[in-house]
Amino acid sequence: MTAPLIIFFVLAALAVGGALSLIFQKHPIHSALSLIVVMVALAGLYLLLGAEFVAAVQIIVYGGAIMVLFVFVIMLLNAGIEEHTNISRIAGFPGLLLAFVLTGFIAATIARSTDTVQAAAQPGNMASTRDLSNMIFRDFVYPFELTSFLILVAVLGAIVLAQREKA
Amino acid sequence: MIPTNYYIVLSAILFGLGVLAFIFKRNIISIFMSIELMLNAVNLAFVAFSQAMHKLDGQVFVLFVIVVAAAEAAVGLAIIILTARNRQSLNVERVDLLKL
Amino acid sequence: MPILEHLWIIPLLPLLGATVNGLFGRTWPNKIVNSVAIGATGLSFLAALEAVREFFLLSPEQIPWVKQYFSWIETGNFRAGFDLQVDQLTVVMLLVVTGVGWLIHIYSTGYMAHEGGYYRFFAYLNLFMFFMLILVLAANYVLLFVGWEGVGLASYLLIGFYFLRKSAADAGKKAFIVNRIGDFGFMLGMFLLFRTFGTLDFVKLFDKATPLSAEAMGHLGTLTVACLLLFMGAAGKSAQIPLYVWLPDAMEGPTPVSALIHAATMVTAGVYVVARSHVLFMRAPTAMLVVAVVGCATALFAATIGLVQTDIKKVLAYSTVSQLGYMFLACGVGAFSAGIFHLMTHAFFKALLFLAAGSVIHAMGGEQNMLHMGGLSKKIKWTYVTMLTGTLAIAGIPPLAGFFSKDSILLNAYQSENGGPNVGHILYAAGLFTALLTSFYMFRLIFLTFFGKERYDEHHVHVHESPKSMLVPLAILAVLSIVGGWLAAPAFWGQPDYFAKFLEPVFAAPGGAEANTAEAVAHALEWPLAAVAFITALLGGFAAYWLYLKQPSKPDRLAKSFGGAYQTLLHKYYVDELYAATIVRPLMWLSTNVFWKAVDVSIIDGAVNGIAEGITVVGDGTRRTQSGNTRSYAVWVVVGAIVIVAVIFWPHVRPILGVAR
Amino acid sequence: MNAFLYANAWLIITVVKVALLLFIVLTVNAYLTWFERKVVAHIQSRWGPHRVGPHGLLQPMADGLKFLFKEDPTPAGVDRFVYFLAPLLALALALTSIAIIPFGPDPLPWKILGQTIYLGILPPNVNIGILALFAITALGVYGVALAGWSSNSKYPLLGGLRSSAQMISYELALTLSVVGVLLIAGSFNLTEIINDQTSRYGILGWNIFPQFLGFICFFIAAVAETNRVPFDLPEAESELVAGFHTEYASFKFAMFFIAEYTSMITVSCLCAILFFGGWLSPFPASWTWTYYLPTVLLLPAGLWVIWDGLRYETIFGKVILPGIGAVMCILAIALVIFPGVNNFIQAPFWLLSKIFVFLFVYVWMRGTLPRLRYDQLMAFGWKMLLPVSIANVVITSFAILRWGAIK
Repeated sequence: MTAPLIIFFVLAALAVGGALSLIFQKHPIHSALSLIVVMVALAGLYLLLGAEFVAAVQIIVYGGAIMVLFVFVIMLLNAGIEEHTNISRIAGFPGLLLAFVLTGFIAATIARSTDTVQAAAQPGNMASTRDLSNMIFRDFVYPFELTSFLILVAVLGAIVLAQREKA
Repeated sequence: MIPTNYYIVLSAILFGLGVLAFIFKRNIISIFMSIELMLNAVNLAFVAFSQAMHKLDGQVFVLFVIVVAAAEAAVGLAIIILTARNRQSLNVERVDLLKL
Repeated sequence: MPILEHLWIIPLLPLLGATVNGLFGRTWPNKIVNSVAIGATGLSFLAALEAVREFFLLSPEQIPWVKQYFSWIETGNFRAGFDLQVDQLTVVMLLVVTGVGWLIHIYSTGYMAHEGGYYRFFAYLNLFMFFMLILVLAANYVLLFVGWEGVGLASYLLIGFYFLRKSAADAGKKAFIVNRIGDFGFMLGMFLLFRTFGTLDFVKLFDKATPLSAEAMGHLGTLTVACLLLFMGAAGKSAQIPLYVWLPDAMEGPTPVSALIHAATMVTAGVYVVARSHVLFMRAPTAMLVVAVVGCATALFAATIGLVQTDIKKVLAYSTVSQLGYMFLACGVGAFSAGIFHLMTHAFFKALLFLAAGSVIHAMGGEQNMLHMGGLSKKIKWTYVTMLTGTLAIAGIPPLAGFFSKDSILLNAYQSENGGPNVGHILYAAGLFTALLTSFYMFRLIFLTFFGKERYDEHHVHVHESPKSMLVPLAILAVLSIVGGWLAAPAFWGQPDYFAKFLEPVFAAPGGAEANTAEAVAHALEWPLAAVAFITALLGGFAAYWLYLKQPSKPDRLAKSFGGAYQTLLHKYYVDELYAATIVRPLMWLSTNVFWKAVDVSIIDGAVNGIAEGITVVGDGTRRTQSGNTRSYAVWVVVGAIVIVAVIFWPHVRPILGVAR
Repeated sequence: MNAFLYANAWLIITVVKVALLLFIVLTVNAYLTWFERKVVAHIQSRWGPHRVGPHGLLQPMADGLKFLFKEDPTPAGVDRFVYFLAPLLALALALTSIAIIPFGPDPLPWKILGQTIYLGILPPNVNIGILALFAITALGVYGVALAGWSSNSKYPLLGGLRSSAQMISYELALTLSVVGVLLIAGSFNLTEIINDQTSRYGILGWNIFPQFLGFICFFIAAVAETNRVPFDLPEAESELVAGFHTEYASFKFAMFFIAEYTSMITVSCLCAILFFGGWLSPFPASWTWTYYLPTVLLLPAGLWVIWDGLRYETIFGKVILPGIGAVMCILAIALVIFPGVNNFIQAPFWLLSKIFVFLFVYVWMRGTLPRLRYDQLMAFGWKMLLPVSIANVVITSFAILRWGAIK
């Protein structure tokens, strides 16, 4: 039981716990907070995997921007506790089953395909951000430009959608 | 020294939980958040593989996923605000205009 | 060789006339319209003359003169080009078509003066000229077929010229449909020829066909079948049994049309085609025999019907049919030049007769029934004279054109050995009898129309001579039908007749069957046969005279005594009824009950509606899933995801599910 | 026992460091409040605190006690969990961000438990220093936002909304304005960034010259990030009573308070490190006499303090102040006597003095500038600051492409 393994399990527990509480929390704000926990935990895992830049981006963008946006919207709409409506039960139980089946499938698949990706993650060697940037701006430059364009479109769309029509 | 499978299984579990949340939550915003959770699970898998194969493509993809997620969040939340404004409710069961 | 280099000018001129008149003529005064039309045809006539002049300057090896302008269809080894060809046969047809056509145009200006749709008429007429010229100038079957169909179209348009009259419209349709049947055969023939020889150009095809030996009698080889199929088309176009029924009805069209299309030019296209493909026919004795028999039968058959018709144009129509029969008889016995010769003379005198009849009708103010005429000879002298000339010509009174052509046909028929020794004599006898009938009903027409007492009341009808524009063509045609035959006159003095000589390069090419026979036995038989034919004609004339002038009551009593026969003839052997019963009504029944009620309604519509209803049902089913509840949609999404994952990971998932390998 | 110590030396030392840093930062915070009040008072030509202790030096203690012992009411209908979480979050994040700042280039001259000790909690070879800082500041929003939301009251909610919007907006500009520096240094590591600014001409090597635009953007954005005047919309007294912490009292309020001042310190550190050469002296290294500047500054200050204490009204003052002055003089002389110490002191001295300057600027701004209107704030952030910082990035990258690295 080496130190990294312990850290991994702690973070994994955090992540799973956060996900569970995301499900079981009744209030959207609490769900959001638990999601933030998951994200921070994931960022930790990324660090453990040596993906420092991704970890930082994970926290800055996901934690610092997207989730803040969520919280902001929740506050703006003053969303309350989820109300129970009996329809929700109907979809529930098959859904539970399905989710378990899905997870089972994937997990089992990976568990059986140990031979394929047995190469382990060394926390030591940090993937240098320089290489990452080289990849993004050389090999992936067109996708990169596309995503920037996507962002622009998204911003415009958000503005158009959210603005109140002038009386 | 952590086997990559641990990460993958973890991501699978997170993904499943995301699906559960996606199905169970009634609040549009929570559902939206569950989607984000699933995305994160996938990202974890990406990074784990990129580490295992000593290739950076996975991380690049994670960055793209994050960017797209941001865009999606912007638009989605705008839509949510609009819906809430029109329907006076965030409960998906109240938003059943899709019915024939 | 300006014109021969640019043969396309000849057909193009009428097309231009047609286009101009058809597009703009509507608002123009008649004078401009008919000057355009006549100008177009006249010019093309002159062009044709020039072409012929240049043609005579050609050296024999330059004939046939073929010009390839552009290739129209070109796929693989098949080429159908816009190629025009000139040889002696073409020359004859060219002159006949343009010349007669031009005269009839002039005539029409007078005849149609008071009709509506003046510009339409001339546009159609010019269009017809265009297609007819294409037909005769074509250097391959495909282009010929274009002209073939085109004249069919023009004829349809012109028959249905008074389209407000139902009978006219029906007649047009009838002509069209009946022709389709023939065309069907024609096309099959073409395909067969292409499949056999790999080309449809006349020159190439005939070169390939020449070395072939004639197929045995009564044996259906490729050539025979092809020839029969071609003849089917010819029979359709040239109104032979069994497809002649449309021609009499075609008289619904204006008289000039009847003269031009349904007497002089178009209907002879069939004969032209047979003559054109003589190389093939010479090698298919069976087909030849069929042609001969059918032609002969048609001639006789139509003549008998002609006996009792009272409508002046109907009489002429049936006589046309019967004369066409003659031509086919000639082709059938291998006397192609004789056939073409008769074609030419017939074009002259039959056009003349029709135009004269038109003039009569014009004079009578649209009356066509001969029983309401009589004693017109003094009132309309010119018409009477010209028509009498035409009658003498067709009846075969020397020295008019009809005598020579008919005589040579009969001669050749008598000598024909094809299909057994006696066949020729039988054909000859039938032909002779037909000649008798011909002269009889023609003189009957004359006597009923121009002699005896007037059977119309003066007050309503004031008879008047036709205008110059109509009389001049009559005169010209009359002269032609007098002198037209003299080309063949020398035959009587042992000289080879000029016409046959002229056409020799075309027809003698395959070691002309007729040439030598003609040379050999001609002199021995020439005079006696001619005498017999002459006497027969006279007999017919006298019979008519005795019956319709001496004792006008006789015909009715005869009709009474031979009631059955008379009725039969009057109803044209009930052929139309027969067709109606055997073909039309079954077809109607078939299309109504099978194709419409069964196939269309139940199967096709059924399929369409069934699909629609099925979709509705499915939609109703699937609509249940559209609960509008987003959650349920989410569940569906998950289900889909699971399916995909299961498919992708199947090898891993299978053991988990415990499925045996 | 010793074995255990050596085994977990790294852990132990880190814990000790954290405790030490915590103590220092909290103290500095406390006296920062005193400093601020004094400066603002003098700007407004008042005396400021001078009752508790000489020159009100004990005022911070008094305030601390007051915070501790005040009643702590929890409003009705608050979301308890979040209500308690919010201040903790704010404080924790603020303090964590300090942990990343390196305070000196070289380790202590002697080893403890076989470990080389660096000034600053993280070892200097952490690659993502600045990124980590931004990550933490990014999370800083939650403290304010959640506090505003959870206290179930109108004004805090508005304050929370404002702050979350404001912080998101200015975070962009903050990050982008630093990109220029990162381009020049080619690293996220703070130590490397500082070392990159060394040059034969001292001050001329600092990033402030090539990155002046970037510095302006950064400083403004940073002030906005820390919700300080003139961007203290979330706690605009005149409109929102006290903004997001209206409903907080006593120690929870103190947490927010401390968090705010801590983040001020962090930002000052960043300004110093990123743009003003961190611990580098503004003078060329060849000018060795500049090593005595600390002494030269300390000695007169100490003497002045002694003199001022001697003529102070209260006995307490007469006792305490000369004591402090004496300590300062002794320190100054000690530095002269032990050159090794003096050399070791240089780097922290420069860094701290720069930080001090920036803190003073903070206070100065508070004393002089009026508060922006909310729409002005947003418009400025999005239409002015963001484009300018982006332009700065573009210009910098072009310059680097053209002339290689600036120096």
